[in-house]
Amino acid sequence: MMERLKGLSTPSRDNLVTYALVFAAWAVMQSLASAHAISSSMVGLLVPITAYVSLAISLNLVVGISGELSLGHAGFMSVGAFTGLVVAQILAPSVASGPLRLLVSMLAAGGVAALAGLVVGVPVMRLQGDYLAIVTLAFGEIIKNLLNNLYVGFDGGLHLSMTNVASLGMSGGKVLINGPQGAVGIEKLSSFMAGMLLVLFTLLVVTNLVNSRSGRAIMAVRDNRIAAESVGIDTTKYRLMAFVVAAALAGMAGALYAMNFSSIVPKKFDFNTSILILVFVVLGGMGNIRGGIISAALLTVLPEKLRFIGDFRMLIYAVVLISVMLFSNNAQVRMTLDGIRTRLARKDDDEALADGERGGGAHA
Amino acid sequence: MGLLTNLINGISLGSVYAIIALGYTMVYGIAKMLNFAHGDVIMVGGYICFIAMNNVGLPPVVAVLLSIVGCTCLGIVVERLAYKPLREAPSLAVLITAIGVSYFLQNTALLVWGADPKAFRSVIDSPSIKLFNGQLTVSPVSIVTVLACVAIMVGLTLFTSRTKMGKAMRACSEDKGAAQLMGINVNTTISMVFAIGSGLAAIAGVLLCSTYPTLMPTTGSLPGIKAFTAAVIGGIGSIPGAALGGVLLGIIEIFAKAYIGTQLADAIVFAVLIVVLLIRPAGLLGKEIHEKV
Amino acid sequence: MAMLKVADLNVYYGSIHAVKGVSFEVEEGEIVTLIGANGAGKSTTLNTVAGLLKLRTGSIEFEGESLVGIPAHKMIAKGIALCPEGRRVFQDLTVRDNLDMGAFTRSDDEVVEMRKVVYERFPRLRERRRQRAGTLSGGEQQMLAMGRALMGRPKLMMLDEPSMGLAPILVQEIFDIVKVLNEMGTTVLLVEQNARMALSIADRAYVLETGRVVTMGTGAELLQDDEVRKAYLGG
Amino acid sequence: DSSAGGGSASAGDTFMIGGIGPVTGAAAIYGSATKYGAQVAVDEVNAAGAVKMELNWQDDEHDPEKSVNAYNTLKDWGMQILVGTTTTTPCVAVSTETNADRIFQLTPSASSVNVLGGEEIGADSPRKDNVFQMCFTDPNQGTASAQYISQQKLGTKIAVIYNNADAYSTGIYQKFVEEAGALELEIVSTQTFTDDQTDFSVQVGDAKDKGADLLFLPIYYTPASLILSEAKKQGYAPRFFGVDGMDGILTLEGFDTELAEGVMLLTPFVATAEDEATQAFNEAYKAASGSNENPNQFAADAYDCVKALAQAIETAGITPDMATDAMCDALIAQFTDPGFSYAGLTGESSWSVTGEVTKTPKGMVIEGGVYMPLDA
Amino acid sequence: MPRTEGTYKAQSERAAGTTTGQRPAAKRQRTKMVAPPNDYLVPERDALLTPVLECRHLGIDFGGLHAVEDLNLMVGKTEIAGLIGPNGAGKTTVFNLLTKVYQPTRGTILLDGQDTAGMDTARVSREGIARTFQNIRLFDSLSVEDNVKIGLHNQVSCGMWSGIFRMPRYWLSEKEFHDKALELLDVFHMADNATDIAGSLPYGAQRRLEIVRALATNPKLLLLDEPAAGMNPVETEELMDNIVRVRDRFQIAVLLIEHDMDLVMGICEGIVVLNFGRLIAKGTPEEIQANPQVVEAYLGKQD
Ligand SMILES: Nc1ncnc2c1ncn2[C@@H]1O[C@H](COP(=O)(O)OP(=O)(O)OP(=O)(O)O)[C@@H](O)[C@H]1O
Ligand SMILES: Nc1ncnc2c1ncn2[C@@H]1O[C@H](COP(=O)(O)OP(=O)(O)OP(=O)(O)O)[C@@H](O)[C@H]1O
Ligand SMILES: [Mg+2]
Ligand SMILES: [Mg+2]
Repeated sequence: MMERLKGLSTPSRDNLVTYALVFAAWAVMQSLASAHAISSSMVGLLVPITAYVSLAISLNLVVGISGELSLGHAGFMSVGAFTGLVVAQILAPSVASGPLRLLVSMLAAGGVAALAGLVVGVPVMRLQGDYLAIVTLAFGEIIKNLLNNLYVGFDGGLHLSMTNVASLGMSGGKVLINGPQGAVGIEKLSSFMAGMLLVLFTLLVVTNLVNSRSGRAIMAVRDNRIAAESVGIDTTKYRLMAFVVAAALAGMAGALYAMNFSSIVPKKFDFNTSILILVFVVLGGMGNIRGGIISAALLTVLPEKLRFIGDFRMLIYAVVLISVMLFSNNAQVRMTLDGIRTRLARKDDDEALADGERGGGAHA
Repeated sequence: MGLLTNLINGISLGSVYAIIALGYTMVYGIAKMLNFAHGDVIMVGGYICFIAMNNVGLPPVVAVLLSIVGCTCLGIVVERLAYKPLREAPSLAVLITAIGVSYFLQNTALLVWGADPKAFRSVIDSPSIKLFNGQLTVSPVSIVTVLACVAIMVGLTLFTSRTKMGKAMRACSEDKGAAQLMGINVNTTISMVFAIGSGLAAIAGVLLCSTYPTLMPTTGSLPGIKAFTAAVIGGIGSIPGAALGGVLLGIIEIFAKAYIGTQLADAIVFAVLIVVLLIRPAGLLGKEIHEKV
Repeated sequence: MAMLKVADLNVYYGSIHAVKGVSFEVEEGEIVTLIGANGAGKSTTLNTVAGLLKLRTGSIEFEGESLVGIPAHKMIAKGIALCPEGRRVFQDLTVRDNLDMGAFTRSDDEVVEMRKVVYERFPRLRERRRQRAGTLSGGEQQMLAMGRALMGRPKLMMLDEPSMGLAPILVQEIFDIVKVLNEMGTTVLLVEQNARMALSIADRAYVLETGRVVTMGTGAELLQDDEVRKAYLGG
Repeated sequence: DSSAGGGSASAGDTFMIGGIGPVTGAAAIYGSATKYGAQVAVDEVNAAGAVKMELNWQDDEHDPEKSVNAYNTLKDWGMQILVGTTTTTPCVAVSTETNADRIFQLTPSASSVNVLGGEEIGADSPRKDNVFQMCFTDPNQGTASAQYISQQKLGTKIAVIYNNADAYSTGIYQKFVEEAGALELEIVSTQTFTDDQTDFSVQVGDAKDKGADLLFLPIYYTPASLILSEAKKQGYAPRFFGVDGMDGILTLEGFDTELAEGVMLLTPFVATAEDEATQAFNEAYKAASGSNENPNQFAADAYDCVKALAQAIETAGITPDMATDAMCDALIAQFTDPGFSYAGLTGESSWSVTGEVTKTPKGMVIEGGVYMPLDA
Repeated sequence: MPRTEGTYKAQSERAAGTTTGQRPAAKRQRTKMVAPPNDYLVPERDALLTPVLECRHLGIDFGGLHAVEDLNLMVGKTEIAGLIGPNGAGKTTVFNLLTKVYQPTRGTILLDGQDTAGMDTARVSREGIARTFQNIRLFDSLSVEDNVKIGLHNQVSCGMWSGIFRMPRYWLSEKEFHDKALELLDVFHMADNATDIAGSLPYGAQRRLEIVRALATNPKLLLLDEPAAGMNPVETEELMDNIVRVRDRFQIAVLLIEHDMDLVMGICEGIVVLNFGRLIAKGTPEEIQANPQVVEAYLGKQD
């Protein structure tokens, strides 16, 4: 074990910092919430934040790590959301424990979303760049459109229809998904605890994947597809891997999200939501998982904290968004940041060097 | 007759998409950015025209010109303030900024013009043309839209392939540094691209609202996305492609609504996009550019 | 008075100090060459003179006029052309359109005339005039890049490694062209890896090492210089 | 500005009224209307002096997540009673929260049965006893429309265009079809659309091709205006019949009222009514919203919500210093009291234990750009 | 005007005259070439072994252009072969055909006796062809070590699940990756740069890293496209040593494209010359330099 710790590369050390950050945030929020020391508004945001953070992490796998611009992440979220709802409802009579039901429905959501990811991914992976982006956008819209036409009822058996509630042919029971009107009367199974566990799980999957043989292959394809092929990497396989894993994780987050509200409509998971998640990723710095986590949390809270400015709220949000992009990409600012980073890195290196010497001494 | 009616409706809708798509393609082709705020410039164009006609009482032609001028200026200003500082930035940063601009325009419109939709009165105020005893009607707006679409397409094609400025735009799109070495002022050229794109957006906005007479801050969003899809179907960056893609998309949408169902029309439109891209990865008229190894 | 006078030039990429106080001069009618190992800062220097990069401190004067702060697109009008490293031809334009771009600020008649001159120099370009530049071979692209720079009829032509990746017969030819150009009255500032060839045609040369000028002299002097021979000319 | 909330509640002599509805995004018209309507009523109540109220309106962008956020923000502010939410889907989510928190909720315009909950009215969730509606529940209008059309023999071949992404529209449509079947009305064409659609050429074309002589539009006025103009374009002139969502069509800026000539609708509120209360409301609303446009039925419903609350508070003797759950119970008791009714802009309203409102819609027809009573 | 070196000096002379003196002369001894039964040419030591590469009537068209036409080519098992020709002759295209970046229009490619028809780039790499690129293609944002580990992708196995859930397999494989990568980097004295970001390396180091990465795929045949481009003569000398060393150590064949005649004539055993997509000459360096057709089309008259 010691051996392993010592062998930690910089990225692994980086990951430890991220985990520490997440645990710290969890501990702080949990204790504040249980001491009623934070506002209802903040408490209400906790679950959505965990869902968005998970989504930002998983989208980072596609956009940052795999280097593909996906504009349809919300589509997978929505597949997961509705799958989760249906599974939770079906389980309701037989499984009494709420958390267990949530867990099973989230796993099912992840599975079905992964399947959707595969169905979408196989054709999509033939394309590149902006073409891939537009096709993921199209798939997001198609998924939304299909869900807008999906009617699901449960009366002991499951009924599906693509036309209307009447054609479900239900005998009593309950309509779970009512076409464009979505689902209502959802049992609120999600909790902050579940959300944090999902964040940690997502983080674990993504960071571990990135720092493995498969992850390197994914990044190789991103950096230079032709070179990756030339060293024998099946580029389609690894692009698809990133895409499907991200879809599965998005599906789980979708289920968590949906089961936090008692009503949900397919329209919620449209292009704008996909963009919202993308904004988290880009603002946090592409491929920078920790940055994505922080920006997802901040940007979910920001519009709520801006409520005091009333009608100008969304306008200010837009201005903030543009300003941040302009600021963070400003050459002058970049240079300063670079300077700071090199200085820090140098310090890091010095430390590492010192460590190394110490280590070497011990062996001698 | 139903078929013909649907075809006419499809071409009419498609021509609106085509004009929007031409603006998209123009900006994408040269500035290499997905300008998601394009749809909102359309909306602004619609409002300017509406205000000029309804509140100021200007004649339609003047209102349209005013709207073109207004949007052109808006395009240049937005480019200068929001996009120009990002010339060296990664394309995703520009994309997100464009989305910010889109939110900004929508919410500004909301504050300035209110949430209530406006009923847009068509700029072409003559009755529908009736054929076959009134079984078939063609609205004059549709005819104007189709003509405008063709004119714009031809004009843009000639401009980019024949004129010096047009070629300079293509040079800038590839390598800004090398273009500068040729004596091309990259900033002016890109401003020009946005000016043209936004001017087209104004025309598109006026025609869109004349065909579907409602105007609100979100009016441009969905047509924007559809037109973007059209541009990709045609081969993004290709001018005739944008026109072709737009018209095809309109026809497909109307036919899908008429013969398959209004509910699935959007799914079908997007499915067609995917099928087209799978068969021709660079769109119908797009050139597939293989990276030389 | 020197045509181009660069004094104490300092250029940074972010926090990387790439050019550290370089000074040199080019007299009208000369061929001056900058040689040095990879990463010595040669391209950075040329790009800064051409206005593509911003300098931190120092001065650049062309015909007695400061070039600091003048944007790159105004250089060609002043008579300065740069044929950049790595060719950077416009991949998506045809060979002919590429050439035309080189004379962007010129009148149409001049374009036609210069095109003729370039085609004469590079018959291969005439042959391929309708081909997309992106599909040309490396050497063909280099010819195109030079041809394109010629189109603007510059007074000072800066060439960044024009012989890179060219067949021996063409290397010879490129250097011949440089000489001919020079004889026709164009002043040349040449950056080369092929130090032997460069020195043999250069009136004067500067040797750069990690962002600094370490030696200077006439081409012939440096060819004989032991240090230079050992470091840059090989056995 | 009343929306500039966020501060903590003022001393115990004022009722803290929260309001939620979209004031940005595509559904902003509905939220803005309710916001200003409610504000007018609050100002009136405060001027009258018996009850003191403070209104804090929060935006929800017509999104359940944002709506719950808005609700939590209002809770932090000290909200005691909720007027909202304006739109249905968010309202389902928020009513679950108010139910759990025991905060009394009266929605001006969220019309689906799921807002209220309860098996007996066909909802998919149990009755949330603290939630009441000011607008009709969807089903009632559908039934009433079919009966009216049948009684007056307005059409023989009927076409319907409805928004199936909208609980309101779908709800009315379903009841309409049911009742039409019972009354043996022939429905020849049924077409749907979803939000954001602006092209109605296919839907109108179908009705035209099927030879429908009456087009029933259980939808809001914005799409209705597009359908009217499309019909004109196609040279198709059936009888148009709408519901309360159609109200507002005449106030649409730039709308060619000629298009709406002869359109019939059932609505509890018409802004052009001559009565004093409506006229006064129009003026106050214009002042509050800073626009020239007349209020629509959403605004009137929100106004009535606040006024009905004020009346209930006075009648039941509720005081602002009561705990919210006690206040909630008292208001429930008051609203479900068979003797309680409220007469406002949208007519005489009373409530059942299911939370539904009972009031009579008026039949109207547009003639010469104004509403004329149908039965007159 | 005097040509760079007058003529290309014979190897022995160059070795003797060198000032650096670090070049082991023995490694650059001229190989005796023999003609196999057909008219191909391979080093004598490889004559009885299956050639690592054999192309028969290879050709590809781009539109109307016959970029490569009826090319017959053979590379012996441990040969260092040169592919030269004027710009645009089709040399890089030949590499692209061999590595299936382009599918050939005509002809057969045999790798170690096996027909590669229908294979894609990745498959060909697994079968044993590795390459570098005319314009460097590294994984710029990754570390030097990661670049090599990616080259080792098919040499070490570890599935996605093992990676995500950190099974024992993962730890074993990572150790193997690390050790092998450092071992390979060491061949080019780059182990110290293991943690540097590839894109930030100096140009020469990037070229070397590309070769290391190619070697990591455990190839039978290494294709180098203008490895000395942009290098000065001193750096080129060092590169020549490295290429020979790699061949000797890994016992593989090398086929290289280069315009630097010092390098080509210095280390290549057999050379083929292309012009307009067609083979115009093949032979030893001496034969090629004496071939008038090659002199006219490619080398230029030396005065
Ligand atoms: N865009 C850049 N960003 C950061 N550093 C750079 C950039 N371009 C060059 N450098 C660094 O600046 C220094 C000088 O580079 P430059 O390209 O000027 O060298 P050069 O002499 O032209 O070398 P070569 O012979 O390889 O062309 C090098 O250390 C290089 O790594
Ligand atoms: N994808 C392509 N489409 C069209 N023509 C091509 C393509 N790739 C290469 N060519 C043409 O094929 C010919 C051979 O090109 P190639 O790149 O193989 O030359 P090369 O011998 O490597 O030259 P250099 O030494 O300059 O690199 C050139 O004329 C080039 O223009
Ligand atoms: Mg250089
Ligand atoms: Mg080549």
